[in-house]
Amino acid sequence: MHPEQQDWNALSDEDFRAIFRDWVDANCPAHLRFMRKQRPVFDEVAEWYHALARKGWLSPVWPQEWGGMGLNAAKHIVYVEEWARLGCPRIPDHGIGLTGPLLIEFGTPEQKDFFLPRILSGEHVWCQGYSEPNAGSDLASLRTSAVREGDEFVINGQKIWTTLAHCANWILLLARTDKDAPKPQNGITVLLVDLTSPGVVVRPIPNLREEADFCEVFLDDVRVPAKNVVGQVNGGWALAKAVLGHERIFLGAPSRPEYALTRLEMLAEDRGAFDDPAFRSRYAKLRLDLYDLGSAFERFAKVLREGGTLGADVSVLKLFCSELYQRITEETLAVAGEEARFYDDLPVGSGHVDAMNLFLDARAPAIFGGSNEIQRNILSKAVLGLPSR
Amino acid sequence: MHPEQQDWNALSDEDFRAIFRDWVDANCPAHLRFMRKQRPVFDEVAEWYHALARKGWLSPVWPQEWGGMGLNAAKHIVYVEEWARLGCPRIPDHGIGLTGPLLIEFGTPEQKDFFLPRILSGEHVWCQGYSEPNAGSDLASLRTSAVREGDEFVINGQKIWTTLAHCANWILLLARTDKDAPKPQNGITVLLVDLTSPGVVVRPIPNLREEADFCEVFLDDVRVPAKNVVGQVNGGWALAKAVLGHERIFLGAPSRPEYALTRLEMLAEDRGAFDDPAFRSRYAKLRLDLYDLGSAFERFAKVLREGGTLGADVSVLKLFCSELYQRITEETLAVAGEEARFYDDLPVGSGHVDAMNLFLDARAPAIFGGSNEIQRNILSKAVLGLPSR
Amino acid sequence: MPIILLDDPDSTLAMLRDSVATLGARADGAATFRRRRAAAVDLDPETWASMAAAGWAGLVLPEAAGGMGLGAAELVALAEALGRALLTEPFSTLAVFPSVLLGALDADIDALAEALIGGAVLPVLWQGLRGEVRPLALADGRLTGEAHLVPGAQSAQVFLVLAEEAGEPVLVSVEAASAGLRVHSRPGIDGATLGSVVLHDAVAGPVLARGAAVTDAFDQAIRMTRLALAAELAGIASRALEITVDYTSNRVQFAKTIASFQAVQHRLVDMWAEAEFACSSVANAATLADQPAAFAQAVLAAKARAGDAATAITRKAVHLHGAMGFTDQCDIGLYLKRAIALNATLGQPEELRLAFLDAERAA
Amino acid sequence: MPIILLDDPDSTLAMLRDSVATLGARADGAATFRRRRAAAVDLDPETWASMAAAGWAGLVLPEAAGGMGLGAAELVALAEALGRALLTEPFSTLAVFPSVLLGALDADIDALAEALIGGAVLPVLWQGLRGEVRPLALADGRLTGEAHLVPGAQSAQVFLVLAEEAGEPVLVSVEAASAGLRVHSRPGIDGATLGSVVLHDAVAGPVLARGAAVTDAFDQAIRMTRLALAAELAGIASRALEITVDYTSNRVQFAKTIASFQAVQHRLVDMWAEAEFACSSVANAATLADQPAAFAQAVLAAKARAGDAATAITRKAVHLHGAMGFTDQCDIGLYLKRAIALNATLGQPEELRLAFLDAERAA
Repeated sequence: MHPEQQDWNALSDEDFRAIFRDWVDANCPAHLRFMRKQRPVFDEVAEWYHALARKGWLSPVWPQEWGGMGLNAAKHIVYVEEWARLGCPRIPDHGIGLTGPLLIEFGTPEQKDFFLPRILSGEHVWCQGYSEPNAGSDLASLRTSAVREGDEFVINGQKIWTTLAHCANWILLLARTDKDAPKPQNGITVLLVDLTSPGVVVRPIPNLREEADFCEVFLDDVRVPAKNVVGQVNGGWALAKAVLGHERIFLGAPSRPEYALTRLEMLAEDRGAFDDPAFRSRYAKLRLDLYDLGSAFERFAKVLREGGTLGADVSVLKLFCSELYQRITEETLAVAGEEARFYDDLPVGSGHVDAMNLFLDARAPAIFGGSNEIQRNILSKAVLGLPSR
Repeated sequence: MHPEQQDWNALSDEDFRAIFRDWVDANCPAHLRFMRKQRPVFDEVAEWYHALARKGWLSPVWPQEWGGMGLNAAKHIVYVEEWARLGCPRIPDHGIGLTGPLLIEFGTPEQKDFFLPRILSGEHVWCQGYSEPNAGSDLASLRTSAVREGDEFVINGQKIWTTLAHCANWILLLARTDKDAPKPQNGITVLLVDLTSPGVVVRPIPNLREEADFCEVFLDDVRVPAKNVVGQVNGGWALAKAVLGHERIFLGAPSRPEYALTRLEMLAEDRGAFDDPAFRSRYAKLRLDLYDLGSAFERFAKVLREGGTLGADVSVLKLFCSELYQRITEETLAVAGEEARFYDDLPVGSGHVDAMNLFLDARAPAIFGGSNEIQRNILSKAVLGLPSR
Repeated sequence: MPIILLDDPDSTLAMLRDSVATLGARADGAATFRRRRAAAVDLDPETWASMAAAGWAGLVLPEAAGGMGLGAAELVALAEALGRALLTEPFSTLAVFPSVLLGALDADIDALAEALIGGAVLPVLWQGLRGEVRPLALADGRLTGEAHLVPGAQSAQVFLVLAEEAGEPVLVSVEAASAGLRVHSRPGIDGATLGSVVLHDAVAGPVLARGAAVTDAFDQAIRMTRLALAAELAGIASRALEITVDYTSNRVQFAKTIASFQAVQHRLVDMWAEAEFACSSVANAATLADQPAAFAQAVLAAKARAGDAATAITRKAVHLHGAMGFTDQCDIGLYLKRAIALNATLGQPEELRLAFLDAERAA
Repeated sequence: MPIILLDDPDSTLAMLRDSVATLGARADGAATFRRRRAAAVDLDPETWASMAAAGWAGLVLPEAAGGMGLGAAELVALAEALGRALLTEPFSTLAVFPSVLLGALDADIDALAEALIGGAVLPVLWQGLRGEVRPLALADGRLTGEAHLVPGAQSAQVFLVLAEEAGEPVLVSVEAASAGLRVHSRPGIDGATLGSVVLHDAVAGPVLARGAAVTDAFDQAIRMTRLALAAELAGIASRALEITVDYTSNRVQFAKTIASFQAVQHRLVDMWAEAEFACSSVANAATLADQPAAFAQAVLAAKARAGDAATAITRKAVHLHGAMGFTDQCDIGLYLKRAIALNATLGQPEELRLAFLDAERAA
C-alpha cells in the first residue's frame, strides 16, 4: 500500500469527496483547468500526472497492492464527479483504465510486475489497438494477423482510430491468431506491443478540429515476444469485452454537456440572450435535460452504490448524454449568430467561449464507443426483448 | 356533355379559378363551411352534393361524356385548392374518386351505364373494402374469399377500416379468388358489392373522437353476380394500384394543417400568446413549415401542369403534411394550457376552437393511406435506391 | 421496464404497489374510464370509495389529523401504480391537494379531515378558467365569485375555497348544498367532468387560515400534487410503453412482427429512454423532499419531464398501434388522453421549466 | 436527387450549371478549401479569377453597367451548382452583394462595375461584429469607424462603405491602400478568413448615393444575396445527401451495407425530404422575384429553410460517415463547415422566420 493510502471505501461518500476535492483543488495546476482541448497529450499534463502518481491517486480502481486507490464503484463515481467539477484535464488514461485493469485481472505475475509500475510512473504511455478500417463498430471482423514463429508473434495489419497513438509507446492490440475459427470472434488474441518496435508506423489523423486525437497504426512484420500475450491465445474476445464493467456508466457522465452548457451560458450572458424569452425557453429545456441527466446518472450510480451490477440499460446515459451535448453546442452556434462564421474562439467579457470547438467535438461521442445506432440495437434486444422476426 | 360544361382545360388556371370559386362561394351553404367534422356522412352534406351534381361539377376528373368536368391535373389542383380555401365540407367521395375512375378505365359498358349515373345522383354511396384485420399496410395478405358458384361469387370474410361504410350502400371490394397463386397478390379480384345484400353486417368503429368514421364489414356467404367483377378475375391487384395516379398529390395537400394553423392562430390571438416571443418563435416555425409545404406542393403540381407524371417522390408531401398537422395541433394544446384538460371545444372571442378534436384527428393521416413508416420504406428504395443488403 | 427506483426499507412501497394492483384487478381502469365518460360524471363513486377504504384519501394527511402521514416516497409509489393501472379517479387533485392543504394549517381541521379520509369529495376552489390563481371574494362571511377546472365539483360535499378578505388571502369552506352555489360541468379529456363553480353570497364556514399561512399551504399543496401527478405520468408512460412493446411484438405485417423492424425498434428504445428519464427525475424529487429549496426545483423538473415523456410516449404508442390505435376500443388511446389531462394540470412543461430557470437564475 | 426546379426556356440555367461543373472539375473544391485554409487567406485567387472570367462576378449586374444582367432564376441555378461543387469562394458576398448594391444606384458606377466584372474584390463595409448594421462615420470626405465580418478584406482593391453623414446614410468607396485603413483577419469556419476593417480619417471617394436610395439598395442587395446563399445551401444539402447515400451504400458493417439498415434508410429519407423542401422553397422565391412584397417573404423562407436543411443534413451526414466523418480528410466535414458559415451569414433561420412572421402579421 502506498504511504498515502487508506481504506477509502470505509469513509462516507461525503468525507471522501471532501478529502479528494480539497487535495485536487490545491494541487491541480490552474493552467490545466477547463482546458479547451478535450484530449491533451502526455507532455501537456505530465506535471499533473506525476503529482497524482506521487500521491498514489493516479489509478482510482486498481487495488492498493498495485498502487491504486482500490475504490469501489460508489467512490469511483465521486472521484470522477469531482475531477469534472474542478475542471481537471483528461490524462492519457489507457494504461490506467484499460491495460492496467486487464493485466490485474488476466495478466501473468511477470506482466503485472513489469508493466503496472511503468504505467504509474508515466514511463509507459498506452493506447488501444482495437478498431480497423473495416472493423469499426463490428470488431469481430478484424483482420490484423499475429502468426506464431517460435517464441514470437509476427504481426501484420493496420489499426485505425487509435487515440493518441502518436504520443504513446505501447499499444494494447487485438489481433487475429486463427483465421479458421468457426466464429470469427473466437480467433482473436490480446497482445502487448511496444510501439518503438521495428515495423511500426504511426500516422496521426487530424479530426474536424484539425487536431490529432487519433491515429492510424501500421504494423509490418512486427515481432512481439509470446510472453506478451494476455490471457489465452484465441481467447481475446472475452477479455476485450470484460474490462468495461461498471465503467460504462462514465460514458454517460454529464461532464461534457455540463461544460458545454456553462459555455453557452457565458456566451448568452455576454450577448444578452437571456433577455429573449425564446432563448430562455430553449435554454431552460437544455438546462433541465442536463439536470435530469444527473438524476438518471444517479439512478444507475445507486445500483452500484448498493453493490449491484449494471445491465445493458446503462447505455441510455450515453445516448442521452451524447445527443444533449450536440444540442447544447448547436444552440451555442445559434446564439453566436453571425459569429458562428468564425473558426476561432469567441471573446466574451471575461474570456473566450470555444463555440465551434465544442460543436465539432460534440460530433464524436455519438459515434465512438459504439455508435448510438448500435446502442439502440443492443437496447432493443437486451432491455426491451424485441423480436428479430 | 352536361349543359353547364365547357372545355375547362382550355381556360387559363386563373380564369378557371375565378369561375369555380365564384360559383362555389355563392352555392356552398354557409353552415357547411369549415365544419368541425372531417368526414360528414351523406345526409349532412346531401344538399351540397346535389347542388354540385346539378351543376355538373361533382366529379372533377371524370370525362365529360360521363358527366364529369374532365379536368386535367392542373385544373384539378385548382379545384381542390379552392374547395379547401372556401372551407367546403368533404363529401362521401369514394364513388367519385375511386369506383367511378376505376369503372371508367376498366369497367364494362354495362357497368358504366348502370353505376356512373347512380353515383352522380347520390343514389349509390360507395365505400372502399380493401383493409382487413391482418392486412392493413400489407394488402397482399388479405383473406376475404370469393368463390365462384355458377353466375355468382360467394364471399366470406371481414373488412376493417372501411370509411363511412355505415352510411354507404355499395362497397368496392378486394377479395381473394385464388388461394394458391404463386405470388399472393396474383389471386385477388375487384368486385362491386351491394351492401344491402343478405349476409352483410356493418359495424361502426368509434375512433378517438368517439365518432364513427370507419367500420368493420362482415361478409357471410354474400352472393354477388359475376358481372360485378371489375377487370379480370385474379387481376385485381393491378387495378387497386392503378387508380391513384396523380391524385396521390392530394394526400399531401396543405388544407388540413392550414385549417389547424388558423385555429391555432385564433386561440393564440384570444389568449395573448403572440405577446410571448417564445410562442412567436414556435409559431413562426409552424407557419413557415406550412408556407414551404405550399412551395413543395407547387413543385409537384408544376410537373403535372406541364403534362408530366408523378413518381414515388410525391409522397414526401404526405409525410411532411401529416407530421406538420400533428405538430400544429400539439402546439395548440400547449397554448390551451390548463384548458387542454377539456374534451369539448374552447371558446374564443369570435367562436370556438376545436383544439382537442384536431389533435385527435391529426393522429390519423400519419397512419392511413400507407403509414409514414411504409412511405419511408418505399422512398428509400424508389427514390434513393438504397440497397437491401 | 422503467420504474421509479426508491429505497423501500420497510416494504411500505411494495405494499402500496400491491394494493393498487389488487384494486386494479377488481376495478378495470379502462372500463371505469369509459363508464364514467358515458355517464358524464366527475368520478366513479365505487372506485373512489375503494380508494378511500384503502386509506389513500388520507395518505399524506398528517397522522395527528387521522391520516396515514406518509411522505413523498410513498406518495410517488402509489401514484405511479395508479398511472400504470389506468385508475383515473382524481387522486392527485382530490386526495393529495386537500390533504396537504389542510395538513399544512394550524387550525382545527378534524371534521374536514375525517370527511376526506372517509371518501368525501372536498375540491379546492382557486383556479380561473385559464388555470391562474383566482381567489373568490369573502365579505361578511359570504363568498362571491367563481372557480374553474374544479375536479369532483358534481360529487363534492364541501368545497375548500381560496378567498380574499380585505386584501388578505383566507381559506374557508363552503357546503356544496349552499344556496348561492351553482355547478356547471364540461367534459374532460380523461373522461371526468370538470366543474365551474359559481358562488353568489354563499354562506362560508369559519376562516381556517389567513395571510401567509394560506399562501404557504397552497405552495405546499401545489408542490406535492405536482409530484403525485409526475409520478402518475411516469407510470402512464412506462405502462404505455409496455403495452406497445407487447402489441408490436405480436402484430405481424409483411410476414414479420412490427417490433422486428429496426425503425420501430429504435423508436421503442427512444420511448423507453424517455420513460426511464421520467422515472429517475421523479425519484430524484422524492428523495429531496426534506430539502425545501432543492425539492421545489426537483418537482418542477419532474413534472415537466414526466409530462413530456407521458404525452410523447402515448402519442407514439397510438401511432405504433396503427389504425387500431385510432379507435376508441383500444385502451392505448385512454392512456394518451389521461396523459394529456395530467400534463395540463397544474402547469405544462414549458411553464414549469421556465419557473425552474427563473428560480435558479434568481438564486 | 433534389434539385431546384425552374423553367429554363432558353437553356441558360443548364449552361450555367455546365459551366460550374466544368470549373468544379478543374478546381477541386475540397482541395481549394484546404489550401486556402492552410494559407490563411480570404479567397483562392486562381479560382476567383476563373469565376470572374466566366462572367459570374457580374452575373446580376445590369447590362447597362457591363454585367450579364441575369435574374433570380439564373442566380439560383449558379449558386446551387457552386454549393454542390463545394466551390467555396465568396461568390454571394463578393459578387452578388456589390453587384446588386451598385446596380440599384442612380450613380456613375462604371469604373467600379468594370473592376468588379474583371475580378477585383470590392467588399462592402456595413456590419458590426455581431452582424448588425453599423454605418461608419463620414465627415469632410473622411471615414472613421470599423466594420467586421468582411469577406475578402485581405484581397480587396476597393471597399464600398455604408456611412452616415449628418445623420443621413451615404454610400462611398475607399481604396484598400488608403492611409488610415487597417485590416485584421480571423479564420472562418469555411476556410476563408474574415476581416475586421478599421478606418481612421481615411480619404473616401465621392458619395455614390445618399438617403433612402442607400437603404433601398442595401435592402435589395441583402435580399438577393440571401437568395444566392439559400440556393448555395440547397446545393450543399443535396450534394451532401448524395455523398452520404453513396458512402452508406458501399460501407459494410456486420456483413451488410450501412444503407440497408432500416433506421439508416429512414434517416436518409428524412434528409432527402429536407433537401427537397429546401430546393422547392428556393424555387418558389426565384419565381416571385418580380413581386416585391411576396419575394421579400419568400426569400426569408428560403434562406431559413435551406439553412436549416443544409446544417441538419450535413450534421447527420457526418454522423452517418461514422469515425471517418470525424476526420478532416473526409470531404463531408467541409460541407458541414461551409453550411454553418453560409447559414450564419446574413441571418440565421430563427431570425429570418421571425422577420417573416412580423411582416405577415403587420400586413
